[in-house]
Amino acid sequence: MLDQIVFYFFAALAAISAVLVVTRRNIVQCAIFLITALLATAGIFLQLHAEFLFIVQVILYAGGIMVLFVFVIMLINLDISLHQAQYNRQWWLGLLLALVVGAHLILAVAVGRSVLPFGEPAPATMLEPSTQIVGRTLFGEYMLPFEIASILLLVAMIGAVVMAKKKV
Amino acid sequence: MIPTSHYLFLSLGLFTIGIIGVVTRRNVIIILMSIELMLNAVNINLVAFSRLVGSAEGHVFAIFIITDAAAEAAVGLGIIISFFRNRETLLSDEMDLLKW
Amino acid sequence: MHAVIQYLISIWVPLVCALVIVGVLPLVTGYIVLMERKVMADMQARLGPMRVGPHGLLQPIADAVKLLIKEDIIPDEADKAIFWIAPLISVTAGMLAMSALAIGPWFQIADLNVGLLFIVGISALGIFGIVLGGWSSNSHYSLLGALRSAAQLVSYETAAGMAVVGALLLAGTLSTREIVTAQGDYGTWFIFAAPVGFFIYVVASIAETNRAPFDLPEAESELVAGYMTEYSGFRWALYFLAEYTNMVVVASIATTLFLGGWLRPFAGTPAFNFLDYFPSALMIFVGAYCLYRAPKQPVKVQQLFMMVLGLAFFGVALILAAPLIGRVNDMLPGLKPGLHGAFWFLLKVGSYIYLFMWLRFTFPRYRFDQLMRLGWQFLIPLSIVNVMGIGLALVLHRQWGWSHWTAFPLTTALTLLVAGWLGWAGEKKDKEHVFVGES
Amino acid sequence: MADERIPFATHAESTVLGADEIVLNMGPQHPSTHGVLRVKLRLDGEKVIGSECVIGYLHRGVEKIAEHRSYQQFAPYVDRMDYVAAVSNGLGYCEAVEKLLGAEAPPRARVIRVILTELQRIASHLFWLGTHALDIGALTPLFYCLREREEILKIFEKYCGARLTTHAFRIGGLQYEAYDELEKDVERFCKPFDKRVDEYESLLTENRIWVGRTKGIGILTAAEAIDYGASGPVIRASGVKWDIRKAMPYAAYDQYKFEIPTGKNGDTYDRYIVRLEEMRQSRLICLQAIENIPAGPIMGKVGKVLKPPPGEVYHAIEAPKGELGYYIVSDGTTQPYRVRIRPPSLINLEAFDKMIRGHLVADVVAIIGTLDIVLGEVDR
Repeated sequence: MLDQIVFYFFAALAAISAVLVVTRRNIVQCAIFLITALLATAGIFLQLHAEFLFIVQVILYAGGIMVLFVFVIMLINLDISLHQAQYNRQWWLGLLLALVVGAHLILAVAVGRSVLPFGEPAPATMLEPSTQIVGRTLFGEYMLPFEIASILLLVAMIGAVVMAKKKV
Repeated sequence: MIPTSHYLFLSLGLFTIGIIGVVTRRNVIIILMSIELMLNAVNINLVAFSRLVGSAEGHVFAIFIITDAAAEAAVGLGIIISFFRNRETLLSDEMDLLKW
Repeated sequence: MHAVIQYLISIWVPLVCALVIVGVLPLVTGYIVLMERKVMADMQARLGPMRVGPHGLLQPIADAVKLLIKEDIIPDEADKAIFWIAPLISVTAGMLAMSALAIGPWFQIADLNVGLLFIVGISALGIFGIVLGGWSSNSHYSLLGALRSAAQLVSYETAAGMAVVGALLLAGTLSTREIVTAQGDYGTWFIFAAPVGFFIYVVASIAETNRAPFDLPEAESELVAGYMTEYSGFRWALYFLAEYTNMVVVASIATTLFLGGWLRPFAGTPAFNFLDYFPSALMIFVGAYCLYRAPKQPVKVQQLFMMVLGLAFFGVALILAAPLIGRVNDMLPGLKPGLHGAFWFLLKVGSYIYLFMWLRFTFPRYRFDQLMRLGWQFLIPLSIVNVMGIGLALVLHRQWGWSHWTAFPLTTALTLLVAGWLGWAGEKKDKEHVFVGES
Repeated sequence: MADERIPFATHAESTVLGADEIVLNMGPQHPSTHGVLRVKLRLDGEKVIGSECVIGYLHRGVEKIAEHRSYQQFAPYVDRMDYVAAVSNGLGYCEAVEKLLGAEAPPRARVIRVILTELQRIASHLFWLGTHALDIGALTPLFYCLREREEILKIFEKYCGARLTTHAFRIGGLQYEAYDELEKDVERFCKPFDKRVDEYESLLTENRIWVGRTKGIGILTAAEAIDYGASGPVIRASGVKWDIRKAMPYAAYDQYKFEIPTGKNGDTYDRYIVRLEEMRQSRLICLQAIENIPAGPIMGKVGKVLKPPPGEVYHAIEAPKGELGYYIVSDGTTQPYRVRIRPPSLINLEAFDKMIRGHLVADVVAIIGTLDIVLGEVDR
């Protein structure tokens, strides 16, 4: 029961915040709602007993990436952008296409639900304690992808520095 | 217990909202944020499946995706900053020149 | 009897702890502020607050009342909703972070298996309160303060995180409770195994909590009051509360990781068992001092207050002494680690905060570029070397069978060597980089 | 690109990154501009590429007031210029008028004048040190400095009843006879004072952060300092051995032995060292002076109504902040025809723009502090 309350609460929070992210006019508010959505997702991770992922989400996503976003927004926040048109001229086409994609996906899940074991409740205690298991998997089986990911981060870091440098 | 399909529906919902944001908004930062939203939706999916199957691989992939999101945000914001410095705008439909 | 206590501990202790944190922490913060003012006064040859209550002991309450009834000014051009909510974010993050702290084996709300990361991560969210508050005030000084704060926090969190990683390597767990237990099993606190890591954490935690000499975001001589410039009344007090809560949080992390948490000094050595009497003795000393000062108070009410205070300390001493009596200890076996653990933990946290204050009143303030250079060119490389050093020591110790006494001093010496080199290189670079004004 | 048409205030955040150059107003109500100085800074990021000091917020027309007061009536007004060093102001004015009158203060008066002005120099430097350290972020030195300054102010209070705007001297001599324990009080203050200076040094001189914040900041070379007409510790820190007490001795300074401390690099750190050393030298002068205070009258031969012969005079003294000069023109009446005051703070402040260029915003407070300006004197 508690589990369900937690899930639906966070799911509703995430969905509402997500809608607000794409509809708010003020970009700072968008960022705040994105943070809310990310934290709600983190709550869902916790409800799924993925503690490590929960904390990674909080530290990296909410605490790291979003700080970067907010930082940049504050550096280049233009009051003018509040008074400009917020949507593309072809927004209706985009919306339509996006909805079609969404409908497709939802259809796929809805159809697949009867075939795949989706509907069954997820087993409760398969992944405990998850931190150790994640660590073993990450540094055992997925060692190479892990290293590649770290190289990706390095490349991104250098790229970002070069991009944002003032005088090249 | 919550059926896995509910996680999937949530994930799909967030993903679709993200797509809507990407294709309809003009402000590049909001577009970037919508992409983050989509990546996030995928993460929910991965973790829910991971729970269903009872393995940690979904978690591992979610971590990779978060890494990716971090890299993407860093480079994306770097581009936005240098773009802004040159053009004083944040609108995607004004980014229509390959060179200036 | 035993089962009842187990039940109480499992359900009610977390709840009570949560209530205590939310309810009492503001008061504790007030008294930390009082302590800061008293310490500052002592270092500056003054008396500090003396008017409200004997020796200014009721000053925090007076301050709180004053702040509560002050007008809450919101600037016209401010983004009202964000301006309103920003201080709450900071305070909430700080208080939430405390939920995973283990103040002694009894007092803990939740023992997460990612406990330490939880504390670090959640307390880092407090930065949003600062950044959004600074932005929404719509003032230059606020915005600059907020940006500085964000940049500073992000920079130093890396170093702090790496220092934490070093200690985590030693502990092999993320749960705050097990980290302390690991130090007990180890026989020594991690500060002795990784002194450089502790040093890095001290510096980085001062910078993270925006305290002098790293208080650039609120440097009053440059940015007036930084992100808090436009705040007043209780909203301003909330920022203050957040700052001091964060201080308590970083002090608790340092205590848990490096100073042995709730463990008594020399916990494993029976020869030092007399230290068990220290808590009671200290309380009796403080109580006796209160009673000694009581007749010297000018007002009757203050005399009475001091008397009551002194007696209260005696009472606390009694409670702390209770588990030392054999029969009581047999009846309630958890009492001694619970109470004494909390005492030692709080004592260590208090000492750490005292260190903060000491540094604040001794040092001038860094300039922003110097601060960044210190963070990126000295602390972060050093923290990485520190992690590698600890890893090396662990390999030497666990795989090659070296003893503690050779492995850890060796790697510490190596790390210090690197630190010296980094410092020397930085100095040299500074000299080449002499600022000359444009002509 | 900063839009010239849009005033700075409405430009808001957009300029933080977008602009090549932004203008930041510091003051007049900024906590560390020492009163009501307003500095307009042109910034490139955090780097200062230009500055303009806007002064006059404390202008009271002191020089104009002088034209409507008799010579003696004007004397208390000069105390209100550099209110941190009122005694020195009074000394300069009194000696200038004495020069105009052709009168001289008796030896006893001169020695007591030296004692009081040197104490005032110490007090002024102490106050400077405390606030300068506070600007750079060190809280504690301020209280130590104020503790010692308090003792000096107590001596002033005992002597003339006032602590800040003392009006201690009178044209032709002293306002009051020295009280009985003056020598003892001065000795009691001076004897342990060098230990106190060591105490401040232990807090700051070798502190890495302090050195990092002050060394190489606001460099003024000797040639530049002379060009700007800088004086006092500012020029001495640049390596120029210029002290009016030695160059053109007044009062009784020719009787005492003391050194002129000088710096090498002319940066903020050197000015700090020079001022600390000056405090020590002042202490030595005081100690020498109290050893032998000649007996005799405290007032020279000047009439009740001062009517200097027509003519003009310039007299400068070494005030704590630099050369404090009075140029007085008399037309033979009881009121000066014109008084022009050369305030050291104002002239030193002119070097500010030179010193700040290329430094960061945070250095602005350090440089304003190191110039040791008092706005009462700058604006007059």
